[in-house]
Amino acid sequence: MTAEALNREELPLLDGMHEQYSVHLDKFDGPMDLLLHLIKKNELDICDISIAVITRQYLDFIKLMKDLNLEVAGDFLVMAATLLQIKSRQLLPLDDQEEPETEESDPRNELVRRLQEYQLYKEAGMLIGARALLGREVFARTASEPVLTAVQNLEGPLEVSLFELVDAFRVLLLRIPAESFHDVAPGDSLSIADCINEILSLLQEKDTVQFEDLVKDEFTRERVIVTFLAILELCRLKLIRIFQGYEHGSIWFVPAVSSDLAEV
Amino acid sequence: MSSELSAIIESLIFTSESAISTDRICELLDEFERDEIKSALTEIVACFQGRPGGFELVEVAGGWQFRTRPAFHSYITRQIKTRTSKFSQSALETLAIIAYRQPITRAEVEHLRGVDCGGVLKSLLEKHLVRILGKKDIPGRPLIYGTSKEFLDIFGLKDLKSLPTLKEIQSLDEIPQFERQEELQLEPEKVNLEESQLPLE
Amino acid sequence: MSSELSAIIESLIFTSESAISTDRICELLDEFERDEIKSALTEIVACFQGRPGGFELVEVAGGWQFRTRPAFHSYITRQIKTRTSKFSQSALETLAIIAYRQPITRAEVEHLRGVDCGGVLKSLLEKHLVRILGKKDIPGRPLIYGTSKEFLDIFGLKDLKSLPTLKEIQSLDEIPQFERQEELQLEPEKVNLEESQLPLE
Repeated sequence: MTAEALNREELPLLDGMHEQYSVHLDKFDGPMDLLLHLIKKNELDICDISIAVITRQYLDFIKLMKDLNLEVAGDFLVMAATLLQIKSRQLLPLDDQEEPETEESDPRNELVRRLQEYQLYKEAGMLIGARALLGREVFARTASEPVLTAVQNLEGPLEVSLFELVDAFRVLLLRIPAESFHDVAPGDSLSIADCINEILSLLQEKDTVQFEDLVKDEFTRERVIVTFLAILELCRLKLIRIFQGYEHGSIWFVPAVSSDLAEV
Repeated sequence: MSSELSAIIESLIFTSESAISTDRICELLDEFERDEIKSALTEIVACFQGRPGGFELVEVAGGWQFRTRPAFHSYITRQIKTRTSKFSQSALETLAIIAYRQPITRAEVEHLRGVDCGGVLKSLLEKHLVRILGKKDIPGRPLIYGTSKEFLDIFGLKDLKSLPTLKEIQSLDEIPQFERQEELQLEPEKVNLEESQLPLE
Repeated sequence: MSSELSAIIESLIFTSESAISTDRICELLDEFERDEIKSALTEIVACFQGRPGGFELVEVAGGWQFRTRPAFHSYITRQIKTRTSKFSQSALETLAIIAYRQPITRAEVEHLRGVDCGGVLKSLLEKHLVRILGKKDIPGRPLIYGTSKEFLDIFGLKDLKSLPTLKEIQSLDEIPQFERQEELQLEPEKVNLEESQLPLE
């Protein structure tokens, strides 16, 4: 759908500004940025903005975003509400008891202060971004002489950030299945004895069992470790014999007492 | 380069993995006086500034490092890929706010910028430009953020005091603003708007 | 250093990861003649030989490289021996588990990480980041571990309560509202915003 055709009629106010908006739509870095743009475009003084003009154009912009089928972020709506609130306060007749509008009671003040501060940081950001950056315009030596790296030490001061610590924990938790994580208390853990009994009963039904068969229903780290320990224990007790076809291949085991495979 | 001490310091800076601080140089060369070391450093800086070579000695993030001159970056990038991509406006704004207002909470950054900053903050944390300083002693104990050593390092700043002062920025901006003021001409429009197009009516 | 070409070549050698050959330099700087480049290289070598600095330009294994002068070897090794140590991923993980799950036994840490942690634990204990809190009242009476005061110091934390919670880090991951703006909204509704959707009305 071409939004432009639709909007020409509906938004006479935006006529002529249309292309400019279409181009800059995604360039506004939030409601403050948009407000600053509107103030600049209308050649207003940031300290004495006409709320009526700004509010009107701000709302038109949001409407345009809707018309262009762009989702309007909540942040933009919050600002719209703020603008309307200021505007309504300006329009309401003052109570008799209330003092006439002074500098302090001007409802625009808070917004003006925020805008001024935002403008400062926006410009500071541009200044910082214009610097020659390490790794972009400026480079340090990248050579890593093997002699230097060979000598590793563990005595020097440590360099690590708190975020790295938390992130390490977060990544770790992602790696571990949730259920095994909640099983930290040793009392709740799967016991090796239970696992031994399970394996022994399985071996009564089948002559050979593959390691994978034992863990396939419950493939958690804990289960694998406990099963493995159980197998080692069974082997130590000479109750089973372990086979592996090739390096890193599947591990098979058979009852040590099984008659037909006893000689293998 | 006249003194041997300067040469020794040069070799230390040259082989250091990252910028090396004056304190650290003094610690490593404890047979020399701090004053001697400081004047040797000044000597090296002057020496490299005096010859228009490919690199120079600069003080960044509280330490000394040899860095190439920005002028030659187009030649260097023929050889190595640039690692740092351009920062987005939102990343720079957020960084500026954190740099000037630290320690600061996420809510304070968002109030100033008027938008959610979670994603930007996360990516700044991941790039190690911003770090978590701890928690603020107010209800909810929100995390407080500040800039890191890497921030100074990457942006080539000696310390936080080397940031352009906000007042400088303000004064740069004052002139055009003043000019704009005189060109005000919104009266007819204003009346019209208030009468006919108020959303609240 | 007289010519700009020398400075450009210097910056290339300086940022090269290993020795860079004359051929490679000629290839990268194809707007210059080979002869020009060769004489610029001679110029740089002479320049660094002329000043008794900490490093010089040498031709090794068919390429050019800045290297420290052998005379300063003993100073450079002082630095390497005391270089800051970076945390290994396993140390970081183990420390994180202990920090967030203390008091905790070695078996519990190993259960979570899925690998033996004896070596890592020992080195964390040696660095005084982790300490033994006592023995757990279960069969075998295993040692229980927790973080130390040094741990708080290194991470700049006031107390353990100042550790960021996982939820706080994860909340940064949520899609910022503003970024969603670019997504297309598919429903055909074109309601007048001013009339129906402003929170104020």
